[in-house]
Amino acid sequence: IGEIRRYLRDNNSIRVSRSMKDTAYKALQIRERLTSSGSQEPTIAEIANEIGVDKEEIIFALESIQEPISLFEPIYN
Amino acid sequence: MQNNYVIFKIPSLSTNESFARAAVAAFCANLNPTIDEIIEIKTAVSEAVTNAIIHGYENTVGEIQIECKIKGQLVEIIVEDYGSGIVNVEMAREPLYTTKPELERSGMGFAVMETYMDEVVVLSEKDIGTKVIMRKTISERKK
Amino acid sequence: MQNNYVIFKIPSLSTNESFARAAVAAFCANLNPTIDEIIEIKTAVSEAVTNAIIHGYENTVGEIQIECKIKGQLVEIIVEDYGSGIVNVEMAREPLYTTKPELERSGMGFAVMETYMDEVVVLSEKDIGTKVIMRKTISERKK
Ligand SMILES: Nc1ncnc2c1ncn2[C@@H]1O[C@H](COP(=O)(O)OP(=O)(O)O)[C@@H](O)[C@H]1O
Ligand SMILES: Nc1ncnc2c1ncn2[C@@H]1O[C@H](COP(=O)(O)OP(=O)(O)O)[C@@H](O)[C@H]1O
Ligand SMILES: [Mg+2]
Ligand SMILES: [Mg+2]
Repeated sequence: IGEIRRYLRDNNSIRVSRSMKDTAYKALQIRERLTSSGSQEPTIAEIANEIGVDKEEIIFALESIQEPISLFEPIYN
Repeated sequence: MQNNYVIFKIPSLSTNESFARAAVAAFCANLNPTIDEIIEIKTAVSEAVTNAIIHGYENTVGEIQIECKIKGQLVEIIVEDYGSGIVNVEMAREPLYTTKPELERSGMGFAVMETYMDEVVVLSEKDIGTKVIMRKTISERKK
Repeated sequence: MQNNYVIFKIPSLSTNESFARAAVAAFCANLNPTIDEIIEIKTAVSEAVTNAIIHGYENTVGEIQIECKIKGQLVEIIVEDYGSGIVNVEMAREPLYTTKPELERSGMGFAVMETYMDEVVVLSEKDIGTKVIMRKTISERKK
């Protein structure tokens, strides 16, 4: 546990909101790269695998870069 | 792929809308969706949750229950509130129909849910609450 | 920052462990924790959820309830199962104590929870279930 704590302390000052945004941008870059090279659109599992995080994390990370939907705005496309 | 479910309850605070839609989408991650399918699920859930917050619990804060059931590639999402209820569901579901024009509501929430989900069922009773059931099949993808 | 909570119920499938910790972490993200603090919370939740799955519901699948309450900068997480229960909680909490050495369990789950959270309370009764209550205060940061 001491080893785990020492490893963790290296990340001390970075806020999770920042790291979530980073994960989200990486995910979008990977999707862009795989789609433009002619392959089928990648799945969340493929992206998560490439970044090395749980697939649920990718989804919460993508949420963190989404503009909050205003309750006072029409939302449809 | 096993049957699975999650039921979660949160207070109807607008700050929880983002968490609720992301949590449902994250639970669906096991079905191996694309980012587009994730966005579709989040948008539909958002509409239902927003409705519970601003219409169901209009001037108050109450509990919203969201249930997500997975059977194979089928996901069923139920968003439930115990608030004001809808008097005339058929009319409420009509595109552009809104009881809050002063909030610049578009009246398109149900239309959006119907666009992004394969099936939408709305059960409601005045002063008892509203239950929105949405289903979507996520296509299988090669691993 | 408002008081807020979420309560989830999920079946005790190991596939739900990653969902549970990601969801709790996302809910706590509003408190603006550091990466360390989030990893600590996720690890503690993981230990409690794993225990519910492999000990609480050893040869079966049952429901796990996870509650996350936020009051200011304080987070309280409760992981509850309705399974086998712990006969001697004090003994179970001792580091290295495990009833499953054949699974190469380290017996360190409670030690990890106590290291990463500020307070851990374990309530349990044989054949009724187990409730693990963990609290942590997230430090405020300059805005
Ligand atoms: N959960 C709910 N509780 C009470 N009324 C609701 C609920 N959801 C929808 N409604 C009613 O149905 C109408 C249409 O909803 P919707 O299509 O989402 O449009 P909007 O939210 O923009 O008004 C609302 O204006 C409201 O009167
Ligand atoms: N939810 C639970 N239900 C039943 N027994 C439990 C539960 N959580 C912990 N225990 C008991 O406490 C012991 C110690 O748990 P822990 O410190 O996590 O070590 P480990 O899981 O590696 O055995 C377990 O071996 C088990 O006997
Ligand atoms: Mg609406
Ligand atoms: Mg353990």
